Amino acid sequence: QETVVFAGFGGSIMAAQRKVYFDAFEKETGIKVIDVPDSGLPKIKAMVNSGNVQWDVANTLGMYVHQGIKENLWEKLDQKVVGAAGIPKELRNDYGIGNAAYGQILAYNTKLSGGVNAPKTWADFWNVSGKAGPRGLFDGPRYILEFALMADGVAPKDLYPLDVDRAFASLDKIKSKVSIWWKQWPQVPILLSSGEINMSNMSNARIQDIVATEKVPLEIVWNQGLMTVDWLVVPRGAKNPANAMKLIAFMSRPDLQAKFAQATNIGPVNADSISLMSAEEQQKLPSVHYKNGEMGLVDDAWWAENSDKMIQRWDSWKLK
Amino acid sequence: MKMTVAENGVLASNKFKSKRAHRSLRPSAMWLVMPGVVFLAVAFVVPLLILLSQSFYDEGFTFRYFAMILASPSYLAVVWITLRMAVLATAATMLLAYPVSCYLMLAGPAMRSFIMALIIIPFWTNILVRCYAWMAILQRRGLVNTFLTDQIGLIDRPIEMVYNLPGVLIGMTHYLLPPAILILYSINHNIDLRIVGAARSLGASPSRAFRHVFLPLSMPGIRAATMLVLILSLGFFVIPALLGGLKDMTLATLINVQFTESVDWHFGAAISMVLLVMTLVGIGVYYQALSKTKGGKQP
Amino acid sequence: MKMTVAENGVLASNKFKSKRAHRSLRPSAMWLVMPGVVFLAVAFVVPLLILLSQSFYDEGFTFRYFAMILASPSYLAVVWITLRMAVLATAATMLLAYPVSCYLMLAGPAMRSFIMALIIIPFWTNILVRCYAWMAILQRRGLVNTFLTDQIGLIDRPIEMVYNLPGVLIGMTHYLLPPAILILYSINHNIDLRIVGAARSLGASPSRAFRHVFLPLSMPGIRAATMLVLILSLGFFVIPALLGGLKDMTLATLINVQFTESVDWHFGAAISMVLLVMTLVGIGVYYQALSKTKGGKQP
Amino acid sequence: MNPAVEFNNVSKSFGNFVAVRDFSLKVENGQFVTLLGSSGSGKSTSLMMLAGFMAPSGGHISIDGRDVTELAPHKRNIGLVYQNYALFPHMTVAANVGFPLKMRHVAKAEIARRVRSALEKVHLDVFADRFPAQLSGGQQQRVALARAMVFEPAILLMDEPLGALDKNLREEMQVEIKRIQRDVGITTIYVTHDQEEAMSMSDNVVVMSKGQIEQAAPPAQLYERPRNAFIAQFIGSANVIPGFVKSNEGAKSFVSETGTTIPLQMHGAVEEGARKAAIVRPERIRFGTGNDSLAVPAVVESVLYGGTMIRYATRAGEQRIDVVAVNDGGAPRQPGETVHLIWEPKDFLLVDATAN
Amino acid sequence: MNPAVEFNNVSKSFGNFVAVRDFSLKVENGQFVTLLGSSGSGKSTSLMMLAGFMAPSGGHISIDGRDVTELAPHKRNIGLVYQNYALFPHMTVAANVGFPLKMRHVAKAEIARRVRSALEKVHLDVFADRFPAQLSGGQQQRVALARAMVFEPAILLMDEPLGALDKNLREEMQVEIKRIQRDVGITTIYVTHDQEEAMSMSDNVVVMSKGQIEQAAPPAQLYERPRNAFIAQFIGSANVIPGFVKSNEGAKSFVSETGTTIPLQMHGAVEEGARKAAIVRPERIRFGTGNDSLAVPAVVESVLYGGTMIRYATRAGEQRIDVVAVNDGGAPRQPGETVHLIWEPKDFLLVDATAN
Ligand SMILES: Nc1ncnc2c1ncn2[C@@H]1O[C@H](COP(=O)(O)OP(=O)(O)OP(=O)(O)O)[C@@H](O)[C@H]1O
Ligand SMILES: Nc1ncnc2c1ncn2[C@@H]1O[C@H](COP(=O)(O)OP(=O)(O)OP(=O)(O)O)[C@@H](O)[C@H]1O
Ligand SMILES: [Mg+2]
Ligand SMILES: [Mg+2]
Repeated sequence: QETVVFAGFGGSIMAAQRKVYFDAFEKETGIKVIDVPDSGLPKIKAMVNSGNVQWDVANTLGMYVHQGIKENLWEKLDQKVVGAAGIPKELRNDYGIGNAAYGQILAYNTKLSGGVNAPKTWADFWNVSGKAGPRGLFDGPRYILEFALMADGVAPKDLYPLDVDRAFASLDKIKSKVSIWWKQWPQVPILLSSGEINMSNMSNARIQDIVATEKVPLEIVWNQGLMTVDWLVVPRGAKNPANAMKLIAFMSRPDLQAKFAQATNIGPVNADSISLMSAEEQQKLPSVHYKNGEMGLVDDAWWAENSDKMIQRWDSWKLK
Repeated sequence: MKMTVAENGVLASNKFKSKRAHRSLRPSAMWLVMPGVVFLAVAFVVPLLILLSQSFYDEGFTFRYFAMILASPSYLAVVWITLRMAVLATAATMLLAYPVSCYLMLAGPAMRSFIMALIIIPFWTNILVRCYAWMAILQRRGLVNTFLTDQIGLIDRPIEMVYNLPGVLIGMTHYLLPPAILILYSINHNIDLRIVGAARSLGASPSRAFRHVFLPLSMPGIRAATMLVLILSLGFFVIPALLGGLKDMTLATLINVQFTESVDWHFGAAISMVLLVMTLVGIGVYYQALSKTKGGKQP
Repeated sequence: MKMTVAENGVLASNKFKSKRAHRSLRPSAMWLVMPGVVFLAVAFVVPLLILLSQSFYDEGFTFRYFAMILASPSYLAVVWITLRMAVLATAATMLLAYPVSCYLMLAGPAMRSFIMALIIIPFWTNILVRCYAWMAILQRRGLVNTFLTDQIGLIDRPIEMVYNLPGVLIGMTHYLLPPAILILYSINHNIDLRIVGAARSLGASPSRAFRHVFLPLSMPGIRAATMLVLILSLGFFVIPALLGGLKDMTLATLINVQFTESVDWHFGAAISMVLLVMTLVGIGVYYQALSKTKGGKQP
Repeated sequence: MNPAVEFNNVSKSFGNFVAVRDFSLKVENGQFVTLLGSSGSGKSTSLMMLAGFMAPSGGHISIDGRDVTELAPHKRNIGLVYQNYALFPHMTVAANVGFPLKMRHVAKAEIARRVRSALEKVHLDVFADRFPAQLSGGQQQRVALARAMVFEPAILLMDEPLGALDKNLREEMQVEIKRIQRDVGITTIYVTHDQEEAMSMSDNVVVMSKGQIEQAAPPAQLYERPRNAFIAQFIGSANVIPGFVKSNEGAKSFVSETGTTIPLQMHGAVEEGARKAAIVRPERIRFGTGNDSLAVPAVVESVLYGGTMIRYATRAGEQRIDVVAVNDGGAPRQPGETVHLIWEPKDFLLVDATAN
Repeated sequence: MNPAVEFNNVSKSFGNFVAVRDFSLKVENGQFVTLLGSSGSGKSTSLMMLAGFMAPSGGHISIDGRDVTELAPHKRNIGLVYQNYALFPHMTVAANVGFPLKMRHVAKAEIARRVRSALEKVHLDVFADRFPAQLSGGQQQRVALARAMVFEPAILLMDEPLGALDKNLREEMQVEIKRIQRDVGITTIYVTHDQEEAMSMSDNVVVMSKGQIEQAAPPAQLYERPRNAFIAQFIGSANVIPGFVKSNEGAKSFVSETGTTIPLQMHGAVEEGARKAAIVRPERIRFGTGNDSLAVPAVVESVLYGGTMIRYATRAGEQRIDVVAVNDGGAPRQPGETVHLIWEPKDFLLVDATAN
């Protein structure tokens, strides 16, 4: 039987992908989708170098797409098969195509920081004496540098190339006041809802998910958020490239991306999807808030170029 | 009748011995061990109970999560894969570690330090780093295959040694060898070699002296090491993920994904419970088997 | 003169003993240990060399990566943090594990099995799962603080027990206790309690019999366990990452980030090298200290 | 005054197996008591219970009138030489011997002095810095001995402390042990399988068999008036002739099971017909001539040359009779030779035929 | 025929310490040779080298004329009773004893039979299913004995195999060992510290001291013609009187260091002035009367009661002289009593004063 191997991030996201995309794909094409969790650039790199590539389609950070191009890790997409006219130019290239949009946003607990105390901007987050309550931030440079710059008054559209010195200077102001520098994303919704912290950066879907299932009083500030996009690529030397193209094309369909967004609150990349959803649903998606101009878009190319340096600088800054 | 008395004597006196040791040290030791025991109670039992209770408590008592696991054949398959992988890795590790630990006993002090260093150094090396090294060595165009095809021409087509079960086993065994050797050596080098010598002088060839005397005397070390290795090998997730093929998914990987992507406490706890029960059963079977072979050997 | 002879006799005969054991078993054991030794050479040395060579080979010989580490004071700080954390965790683990292992020796078989189970069960539990459990217990509004403030009213403000060094140490100790106890117990329970009894009858109180006889006799176990624990604790990255604060960064975390984020083999290998050299130095110092106290104690 | 040590109906079982049964014994202050008995008769077990390393299954043990059945070993002030030495393998000889002194907070210089003197007494001063594993069996035993005596305990228990030593060293150590024991007045309980040692050192000898006391008495009494044939054979050697007493016209005589009739002289009240055993010590038998009226004719079966003594096995009818003669340097009797055995009537003892 | 065992200038050092020096010894097929010597004299070390567990530092060892210095232990077909038993702690008594048979591929039923019979001989048949740790010291020793003898090896080495046994059991075991040894013709090297045992069992006795052989000879010769004062004192007991030979008008006499002059009779060539030691065995001394011309007057200092014998320590001038008399049941001499010591001239030996 024909197969195609899809490497994703596992967990609930992949469960949703299975429901929305893979089952339908199997039904429609008869090609079986084997989904494996734990997609990571190092393993892809090792596989490509070894010539024994296990995966046909990989779900990966936008930043890695650029890095992979430099290291010649990807197959060229067969644009004829992939098509997907609704996907904007800036979110596709010869080797990969954007698939899902996440909102990197500020989230807070309304019970603890509601009403007048509710933060509206990163400046509010930085203003510890004004908007009191323990804060959490991700322990790493990605997104945090951007937030720091916005807190310091930089507009979302003017972020790139990042003024790194200014960002760290801004971070210095809050360094000792953040009570938890967290490392694991799933930690945070729990920390927020249990009141360990009042506010933190987070991704929208996780917050919306826990609000829906646990009915906790958490709120998202879309303003000054960042949109990031996960891409789909085909590792070079994949065993089923043709099927891979078919799957990518399938996963880029506006109707399915809309369905996926409804299930997960992870935004569609295909612009045609938005209109397929209700206004209420649209309000939950980063794609919409990005379009409204509330949010900025993460510059994956910049990060691909500077990630290593930023990590090192972050490490040094931490220990200072 | 005589036999019965003697037999009872044996059984009873085994019991007696532990009671004896007990009593003669008890008053002395009590104050020494109290902090440890209190710590145990607080630090081990409480988190454990909290954690495991999550598997059947979610706003009320529920078997939902277990039902989820049992209902999905894929989870059961994962249980089976995990168990098989752990047992194979443990067996491979013990088979390799045991001779090395024996060799350590016989080697001179300089040689011993050298080997110890060789064994332990990789152990300090980060597991990720090691996995990538293994990939470089084992992959289709890796060192081993290149050597076998190009240099010796022993084989035509490269052997698949990674991204499959053998790959995982190589990685796991490599990881597990140092602790196994360390434990085996620590315990084995207490064995009184004069007793092995006695066996030799009574006509046992080296291999029979080994089999009938040294091996049984080293059972405590084997048991401790097997136990530790088995436990460790049930918990791997990095190695199967990196060196394994598509099907080499373990419970630990599952838990890992569950917790890094979405904190589903309850489901994660339920999987933990399954892993735990599985391990308990495994250890039970192991001891059962062990006591049987032992019982069978005694005249 | 007499003394000199006796002393030389001692030194020489220590040497002699190992040589003796050597010779009487060597012909027997050689064939048994060969596979292990060959395996060692191939499986340990080769990957190690490949890996470590990456640290100074990148399309030509280079010290670039080491220079990078040494140039940045922050990496040197990480070395120090890692070392301190490992030593503290090892000390805490050994201090808790030792009494428990003694207690296991004295306990009856049923009690022993029960405690063993208690100790080992958390060990099977995934490390992520355990970290989350610890967070739930230790955090500001966690179980312990709630208990202390609301239930007993012992303290006004919650104690900071997590997202800092104590948190990391609690998590690491919890992780390290089972293997430490297992090794200590396996080795200690070979100690001939009659010798401890002899000390008692010669007038030693329980604590002095312990200090002067049991403790020295259990040194091999302590040494093996400390070694293993130290090695394990140098390699942690999940626990410091989840339970530590901003500054609790370890070399392993660094390597981990390096490998997952930027796939920089060479730099990762160089950091591995540093970790390795550090551990070697640490172990050297430990043995130095050990041999000194020993030498000092003997009359 | 209370006895220094008292066993009161003490017994010890290992499961169904009874190692010591109804053991009752009083040892006065300063006394030297030896437990003598065949292998496995419960000697070590009794000592271990007194030292506090085994709990009796029944009965009570007291020291100086104080019940110590539940007392911790280190509170009993007992010096103990284990049958298996139980030296500290990680300490030098000097540290081993100094250990009990250190535990008693004796000053360092004093410890060094006393250790040196103790090691000199057991001829091990040059080995002070060795470890036990580097000593021969007998040397290890001497270290154990020095360690138990160096602190002059109130009670000294020794389980075959000289078992691995040669005769000369052994005698020297016996003298040393006795000297310290007397000088310091240490109450001593001693286990040995060497009956000569027991006889020459002890105030009292306790003969044990199968976990029970057969007879407890001063050495001479044990030898001269054994309670039964077992004791007679165990202490020294004895020709034991089972049989019964017959009265013939007022004159009593002893009829052995093999049919030999031996006239009895000067013997007090012996019931007629009582099953008894007659005892004659081999060394109380001399070679007489056929003219002696009481002489028993016998044939030499074998001759065992033993240095100081010569041991003859002879046969009188069905009855085997051993004779020990001093090796006076003359030509010994030859196997096959017919001899005439004579003894004094007082040396012909009638005792119980069966043990406890 | 080649000797069954030959030591050729064998020596063994532990560092600077020489435990065995220039040890040369031939043991003929079927012979029973005993190593006798004080504690630490190198007996166990010599056995261990023969068994193959220690490599000699120098010299060669051969078995049946074949150099075995480098041969593996299990190829030597040697039965060995270790001084410390070395039983297998994880096997029952029966399995321990059956082990050498199993190693020789004896059939199961045959093993069971032979084990049972071996255990009966050492009186341990009821303990067949126990583990070594559950036995008394003497019982363990007997298991070791049974284990070494059950397979009837070509050579049997025993390191104090009866050291922990009481006299009766010991004698029984001696007989048993001798019987098997004779019947099967096993070449036996035996270590004991019991000189009587050595004397009664051995064809040859090798007396060792400080790692060297002092004298190797048959028992009687060793006793009657010791080479030096050390041997005389070691084998049996001896009054040793150091002094020198003086010639006075043709009549030679011995002058002790304490000044006592003892006329010499019937003694062959003794150089005048030679430093010698005079030897008289205590048991060769009788109590005479003042009328005896050769009687030496002495005062009884102490009396040691020893069952079969009574040992007197007397003093003649400065010289201490011990006397052993058979305990004939009469009243012993009392301390302070003056006695007259007489001996046969032939019992007054002149030997070397110093050992090797
Ligand atoms: N490992 C060793 N290191 C140093 N010296 C040793 C060692 N083993 C034995 N010796 C010494 O060698 C000498 C001979 O020892 P050996 O055991 O042969 O004596 P032995 O004659 O058997 O004495 P014993 O009758 O006491 O058993 C002793 O002085 C002993 O201290
Ligand atoms: N742990 C045990 N389990 C069962 N029986 C035991 C145990 N220890 C000792 N015995 C038995 O108890 C009896 C008495 O043993 P004990 O050691 O007191 O003998 P002993 O008189 O010292 O003998 P020996 O002279 O041989 O040392 C022996 O028959 C022995 O087998
Ligand atoms: Mg005993
Ligand atoms: Mg010896």
